[in-house]
Amino acid sequence: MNWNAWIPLLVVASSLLPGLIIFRLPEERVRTRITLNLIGAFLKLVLVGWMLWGVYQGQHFETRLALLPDLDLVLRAGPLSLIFVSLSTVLWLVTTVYAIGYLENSPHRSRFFGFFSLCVTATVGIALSGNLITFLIFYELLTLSTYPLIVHRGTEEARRAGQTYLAYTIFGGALLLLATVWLYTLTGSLEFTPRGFIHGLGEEHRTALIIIFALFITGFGVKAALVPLHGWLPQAMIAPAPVSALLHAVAVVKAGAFGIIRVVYDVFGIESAAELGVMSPLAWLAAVTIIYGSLRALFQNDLKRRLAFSTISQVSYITLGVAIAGPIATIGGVVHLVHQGIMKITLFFCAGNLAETLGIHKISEMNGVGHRMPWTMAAFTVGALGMIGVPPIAGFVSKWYLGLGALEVGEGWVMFVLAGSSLLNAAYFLPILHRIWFRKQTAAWPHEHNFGNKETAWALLLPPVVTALMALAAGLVASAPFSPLEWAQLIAQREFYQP
Amino acid sequence: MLTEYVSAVLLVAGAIFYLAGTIGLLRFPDVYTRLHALTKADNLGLGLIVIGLSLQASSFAAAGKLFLIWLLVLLAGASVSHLVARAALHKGVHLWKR
Amino acid sequence: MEALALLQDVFDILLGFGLLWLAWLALFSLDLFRSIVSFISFGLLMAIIWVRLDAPDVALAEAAIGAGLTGALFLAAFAKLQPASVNGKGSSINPQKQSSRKQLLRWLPALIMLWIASGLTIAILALPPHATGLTSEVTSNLTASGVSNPVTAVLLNFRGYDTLLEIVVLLLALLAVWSIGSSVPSIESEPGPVLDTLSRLLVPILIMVSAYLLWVGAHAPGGAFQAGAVLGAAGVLLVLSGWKLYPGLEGFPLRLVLTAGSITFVVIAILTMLVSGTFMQFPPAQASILILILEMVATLSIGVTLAALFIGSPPTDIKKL
Amino acid sequence: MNTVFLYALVGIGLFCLGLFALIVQAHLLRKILAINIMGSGVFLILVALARRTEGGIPDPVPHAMVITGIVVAVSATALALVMILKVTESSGQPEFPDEESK
Amino acid sequence: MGITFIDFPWAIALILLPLTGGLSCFLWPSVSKILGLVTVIGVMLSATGLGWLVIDKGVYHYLVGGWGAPLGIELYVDGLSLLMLMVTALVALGVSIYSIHYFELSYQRRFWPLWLFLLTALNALFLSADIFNLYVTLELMGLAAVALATLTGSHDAFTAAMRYLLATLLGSLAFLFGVVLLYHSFGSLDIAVLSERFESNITAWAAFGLISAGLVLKTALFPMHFWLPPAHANAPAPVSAVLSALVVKASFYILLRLWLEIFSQLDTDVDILFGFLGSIAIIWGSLQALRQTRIKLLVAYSTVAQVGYLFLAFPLAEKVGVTAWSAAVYLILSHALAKSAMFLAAGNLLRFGGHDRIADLDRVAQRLPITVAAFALAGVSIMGLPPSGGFISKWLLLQSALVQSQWGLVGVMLIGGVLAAAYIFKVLGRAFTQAPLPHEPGVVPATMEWAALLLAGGAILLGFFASEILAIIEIGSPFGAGEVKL
Repeated sequence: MNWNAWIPLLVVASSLLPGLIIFRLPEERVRTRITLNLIGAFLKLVLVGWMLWGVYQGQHFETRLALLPDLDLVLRAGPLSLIFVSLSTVLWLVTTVYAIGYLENSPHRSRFFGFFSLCVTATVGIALSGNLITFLIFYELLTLSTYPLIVHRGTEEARRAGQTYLAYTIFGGALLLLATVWLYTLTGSLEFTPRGFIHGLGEEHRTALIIIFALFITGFGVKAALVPLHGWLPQAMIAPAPVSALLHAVAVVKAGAFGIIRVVYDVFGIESAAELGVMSPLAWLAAVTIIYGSLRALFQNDLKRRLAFSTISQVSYITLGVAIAGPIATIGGVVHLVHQGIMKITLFFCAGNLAETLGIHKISEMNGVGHRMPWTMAAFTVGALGMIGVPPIAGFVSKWYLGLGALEVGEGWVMFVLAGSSLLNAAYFLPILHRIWFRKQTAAWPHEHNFGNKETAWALLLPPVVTALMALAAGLVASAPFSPLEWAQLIAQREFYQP
Repeated sequence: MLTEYVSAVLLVAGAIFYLAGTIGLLRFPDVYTRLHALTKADNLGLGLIVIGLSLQASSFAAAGKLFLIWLLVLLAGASVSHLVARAALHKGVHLWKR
Repeated sequence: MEALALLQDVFDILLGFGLLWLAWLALFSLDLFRSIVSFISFGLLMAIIWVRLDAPDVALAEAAIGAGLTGALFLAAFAKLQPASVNGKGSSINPQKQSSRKQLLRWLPALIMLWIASGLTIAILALPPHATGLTSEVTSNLTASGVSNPVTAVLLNFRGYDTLLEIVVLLLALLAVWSIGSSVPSIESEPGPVLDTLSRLLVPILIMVSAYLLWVGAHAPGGAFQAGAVLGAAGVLLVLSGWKLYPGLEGFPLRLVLTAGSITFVVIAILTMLVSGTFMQFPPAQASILILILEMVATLSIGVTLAALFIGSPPTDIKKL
Repeated sequence: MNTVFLYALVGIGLFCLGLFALIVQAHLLRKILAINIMGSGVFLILVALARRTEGGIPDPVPHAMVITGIVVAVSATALALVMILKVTESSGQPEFPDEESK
Repeated sequence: MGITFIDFPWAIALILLPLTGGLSCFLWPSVSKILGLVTVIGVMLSATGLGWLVIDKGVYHYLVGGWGAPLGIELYVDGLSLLMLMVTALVALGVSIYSIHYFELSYQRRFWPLWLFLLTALNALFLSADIFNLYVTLELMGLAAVALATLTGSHDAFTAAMRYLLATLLGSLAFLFGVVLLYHSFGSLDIAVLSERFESNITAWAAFGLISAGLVLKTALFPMHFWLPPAHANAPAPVSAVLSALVVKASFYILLRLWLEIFSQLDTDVDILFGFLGSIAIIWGSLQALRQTRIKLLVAYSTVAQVGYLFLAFPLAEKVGVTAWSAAVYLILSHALAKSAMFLAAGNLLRFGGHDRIADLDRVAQRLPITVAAFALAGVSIMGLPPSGGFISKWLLLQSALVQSQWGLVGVMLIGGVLAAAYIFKVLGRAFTQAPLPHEPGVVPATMEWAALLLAGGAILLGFFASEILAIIEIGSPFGAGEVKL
C-alpha cells in the first residue's frame, strides 16, 4: 500500500468531508461544528506538512483517478502546488478561527461553514491539480462554492453582487473550457509538465496557440481581477468579512493568478510562450492593472472597497512576475502569491474587526481608532506597510525580486511601474495610518459592541495578529529553509535550469 | 343459367330500389319523408338483393346467413327510423307542409 | 372478362373517390354533425375497400371498431359538447371571419400538403410491383401456430407480443378516460319501448355473433378484436337503452373483467416460458387451445372495455374514492 | 396491380387531407377526425401494398398490423374525446385558446 | 428448473413486472402505493441483473415466441439500450419514492397504474428491435404520458395535454407511415434485417423523412417544440420529471437507433439540418427559459434547449462518430437524472410556497435546503459545469466539434452553457433573498426532498464514472466499430 498515492486526495477530503457533514448539522450545534472545522483544518495542516517534508526529500505524491478514457483526475504535490496549498491550509485555519468569532450569533452558520469548507476544498484542489482538466473541475467548484458565500446575507444587494460575480466567472469558465478542450484536441495531453508540453506542435498551430493563450488569460484573468475583468471584485465586498478575506487573499483571486502561473510555466512553458510573443502583452496588462487598481483605491472612502482595489493591483504583481519571464522575476511573482495573501488577509481581518467591534466601515470614521484597538491596528499597520513595500516586511521581498528580475532580462520599464505603484500604495495607505494613530477621535463609534476590557473578542483578535507576525517573519527570515522564498527559488530553478 | 339470370334481375331490381331510396333521401324535404324513402330501400331493396344473392349461394347455410342479415337490417332499420323520428319530434321539427 | 376487369377498375376508382369525398365532408363540412355522420360512412366504405383488398379480417375490425364504435364515440362526444360549448356547430369555417392573412394560412399548408403528397406518391410508385413480404414465412410456419387463419396466427402467435401491448393500450385508454372523465356527464336517454325491445332482441344475437366470430377466427376471418368489438357494441346498445351495471359489480368484479384479457395473456406467456423456456412460445400441440382461451378472455375484456370507453365516466366505485 | 397503387394513392390523399385539416381546422373534434382519417390513410397504404404478392393470398402481416392499429386508434380517440370535453368545459370552446402561440 | 441467476430472463421481467404491477394497482387501488413501489424496486433489480448479464456476456438477444426475425419480434440489448434501461429504472425509482407523498389518495389510484404502464412502455421501447413493435410502444407511452399530464386537472393542464396528445399522435402516425414504407420496401420489421437489406432509393428517403419528422416532433426539436413547455410545466411534478427525463428521450433513442442502424446508409445532409435546428433550440430554449417567471416553465424550456444539444451530435458524428454519439448518450443519461431532479425540486418549491413564481421564492435556501441543493446540483449538470455528467458530455461534444473546427457549434455550446447558468442562477439567486411578501410555508415531506437530491446526486456522480459508462456504451458497438475514435 503506497500511502503517498492517497495523501493528496486526503488533503482534499480533509475539508470536503467536514464540509458535507456541517451542511447537515442543526444550527445550534455550535461545538460540534467548531470541532469539525478545527479537526479538518489541523488534519490538513499535518498532511500538508508531511507532503512538504516528503517533497523536500524527493518523494512523489500523486493521486490518479480515471475520469475519461484518456484523461485522469490527477492530484499531485509538486513545489508549485505546495506553495499554494500551504498558503491555503494555513490561512484556512486562521480564517476558520476568525469566522467562528465573527459569525458568533448570525444565522445560517451551518450553511456558511459548509460552503466555506467547500471553498477551501476547491482551492486546495486547484493547488494540487496535476493536469488542466482537474484544475478546471476544481476551478469551477470554487466558482460555485463561493457564490453562496457572497449572497450569504440574503439581501437584494447581495443577490445582485452574486449575479455579477457569476456573470464574470461563468463567462471566464466557458472560455477556459474552450481553451482546455481545444488544447487537448491539439496536443492530446493536459498534464502539467515543467517547461510546458506544447513544444511538439508545428508552426501551423501558432495562431491557434496564441488564441488559446489569450483564452486562458482571459478566463483566469476574471478571477485574478485583471483589468478590465475586475468588475465583480469590489461588488463582492458585500460578503461577510471572513469571506472577503478568503476571496481576496487566498481562494478566488489567487486561484486566477495561480492558473496564470500554471498556464505559463507548465502548459506553454516560458520559452514557448515567449516565442509566441504573448508575454509582453501579458506584462503590460499586468502593469496597467497594477496602476489602475492603485489609482482607483486612492479614491475609495469605504475601507473594504479600498482594500478591494488594492487587491486588484497587488495580485497583478504575480502576473507581472510571471510575464517578465526571467528566473528572478519568477521568484518575485511566486513569492508574492504567498506574501500578498498573508498581508491582505491581515488587512481584511482588521477591517472586519473594525466593522464588528465599532461598526466602522468608512475610512473617514477611523480617526484615532488606534487607541481604541491597539493590537488590531498594529496588525493593520504591519499589513499596510508590507503592501507599500517597506522592509523588512514580506512585501518588500517580493518587490525586490520583481525589480531585480525585470532588470535581469532588460525590462527596465517595470521599475517605473513598481515605483509608481509603491508610491500610490503609500498614498492610499499612509493617510489611513495617520488617521489611526495620529488623529483624535472626532465622533462616537458608529455601532460599538462591548467586549469587557478587551478591545475585541479573542477569536477576532488572534488571527490578524498571527498573520501580521507571519508577514513580518516572511520578510525577516526570508532565506530560512521552508520559507516561501526558498520554495519560490526551488520552483524557479525547476522552471529555468533543469532540462 | 336460368338462376343466374333471375338472380341478376333481382339484383338490378334491388339496386333500383336503393337508387330510388337514395334519391328520396336526398331530395325529400324533411326528416319524416326522408325516413319514409329510406325504409323502402332497406326493406325491399335489400330483400331483393338478398334473394338474388341466395340464388347464387353455395350452401343453404350461406343463404340462411344472408336472410339473417336481412332480418337484422329490417329490425335495426325499423327501430332506428322510429328513434330518429321520435327524436325529431321531441326536438320540435315540424312536419313538412306544402 | 376484359369488361369485368374494367368494371372492377371503375368500381375501385369510384370507391376511392367516394372515400376521399367522404373524408373531405368529414373534415370540412360546415355542419359538425354531418361531418361525424360522413366519418361513419367513411368507415363503412373503408370496410368495403378492405374486402376489395382481400383483407376481410381488417374489414370486420374496421366496420365494428373503426366505423361503429369510433363513430358512436364521436356522436356521444358531440352530444355532450352541445351544452358545454358556446358554438358547437360549424364554428370552424366562418366565412365572415376569414381575413386575407387567414387565407394565406390556408393556402400555405395546402401547398405544403400537395408537395408532401406528390413526394409520397413518387415514393409509393417507386416500389416494386411485386413483393411477397412475409407471406412465405407465415405460410410455412402456419401449422405450428395452432390456427389456420394467417392473420390470427400473426396477431396471437408470431407477433403476439404486439397484441399483448395493444390490449394494454386499450386498457390504458380506459384508465386514462376514467382518470380524466370523472366529471364528464354521462349520457342520459329515455329509451322508450322500441329501443328497449330492440336491445332485448339484439343483444343476445350480438353475443352470439361475437362468439361465432371468436370461434371462426381460428381458421377464417374473425378473432378476438372483431368479436370484442361486437360485444362492445352490445354493451353500447344496453347503455343506450338505459341499462346499468348492478352496483355490486361496479368495483372489483368490473375491474377484474377489464383486466382479465391482459392478465390471461401474461399468465399464459409466463406459463409458456416455464414450459418451453421462451416467452410466449406456444408449444405447437397446445397452441390452438391456448390461443382459444386467450381469445375468449380477451374478447370479454375488449368488449367490456369498449363499452366502458363509450360511457366515459368511471363507475361510482372509482369516482367516490 | 393497378388496384394496389390506386388504393395506396388514395391512402396518401387521405393522409394529406387529414394533415391539412389538422392544421387549418380549429375545432378539436375535427382535429381528432383528421387524425383518424390520416390513420385510415396509412392503414390503407399498408394493406393495399400487401396485395402485391404473386399468389392470390395477400401478405397477412400488414393485416394484423392494421388490426392492431385500429385498436390503438380507437383508444387514442376515446382519450382525445374525453379531453376535448374537459377543455371545452373549462374554456367554453372546443378550440385552443388564441393567445397561446403554436 | 435450471434457471440460474445469469440465465434469468431479466429483459422479460423488465416488461412484465411493471405491466403486472400496473394491472395490480388497477385491481387493488387501496394498496397501489406499496404495489407500485415494490414493482419499481423489482424493475431496478431486473435492470441491474440485465446490466450484469450484458456487461458480462455482451449483446443480449431474445426471440419473443421463439420465432425470431423476420417473422417474430426480437428483443435486443446492447450498451446503448442497457444504459437507457438503467437510467429509466433509476429515474423511476426516484420518481416513485417522490410520489408516495406527493399525491393525495384519490390521485394515487389514478397515478400508479398509468405510471407503471408508462414504465412498461419505456422498458419495452428500449428493448425492442422491431419497428412496428416500437410503434406500439410509442403509442402506449404517448397515451400514458398524456393521461398523466392531465393529473393536475387544471384548465391549463388540459389545454396543454390536448396539444401534447395531438403532437404525439401525429408523430406516431408519421412514424407508422415510415414503418409501412420500410416494410413494403424491404420486407421486414426487424431493425437488423432492415439494416442488411437497406438500400438507398426514393422510398427509403420518404420513409426516412416521415420517421425523422415524426420522431423529431415527439422529441420536441425546435421548431416542433411548441407543445412541450406547457405540457411539461402544467403536469404534476413527478410526471413532469418523467416526461422530460425519459419520454422525450425515448423518441430520440429510436431516432438515434434507426439513424445508426439503417439511415446512415443514406447519403444525406440532414445531419447538418439537425445540427442547425439543435443550435437554434439551444439558444432559443435558453433565452425563453431566461424569460420565464415560473420555475416549472423555466425548467421545461431548459429541456427544449437540452434536446438541442442531443441533435448537435448528428453533424459532429460524421468524422468522430464514437465520441460524438457517446457525448449524446451521456447527455441523455445526465440530463435524465438532472432534469427529473430539477422538476421534483420545483415540485417541492411549488408545494412549499403554493406557487412557483421565481420572484417570490422567499428564502427557500434556508427553509428547504435539501431541495435547493438538489436544484443546484442538477443545475450544475445542466450548465455543464464539472464535476457532473453534463460536464462530461459537454466536454466530449466540444472535443468533437473542435477536432473538426466546427466553430459555429463550439460557439453555440459555450453560449448555451452561459445562458443555462443565467437561468439556473436566476432561480438560485432568489432562493437566498426574502420575498416582498413573506408567506407561511406548506409542509414538504422529507422523502420528496431526498428523492430529488438522490437523482441530482446521480447526475453529479455520472461525472466520476465516465470511463466505465463509456465502456458500457460501446458494448455491441452501436456506433459502428470501424469509426474513428478520438
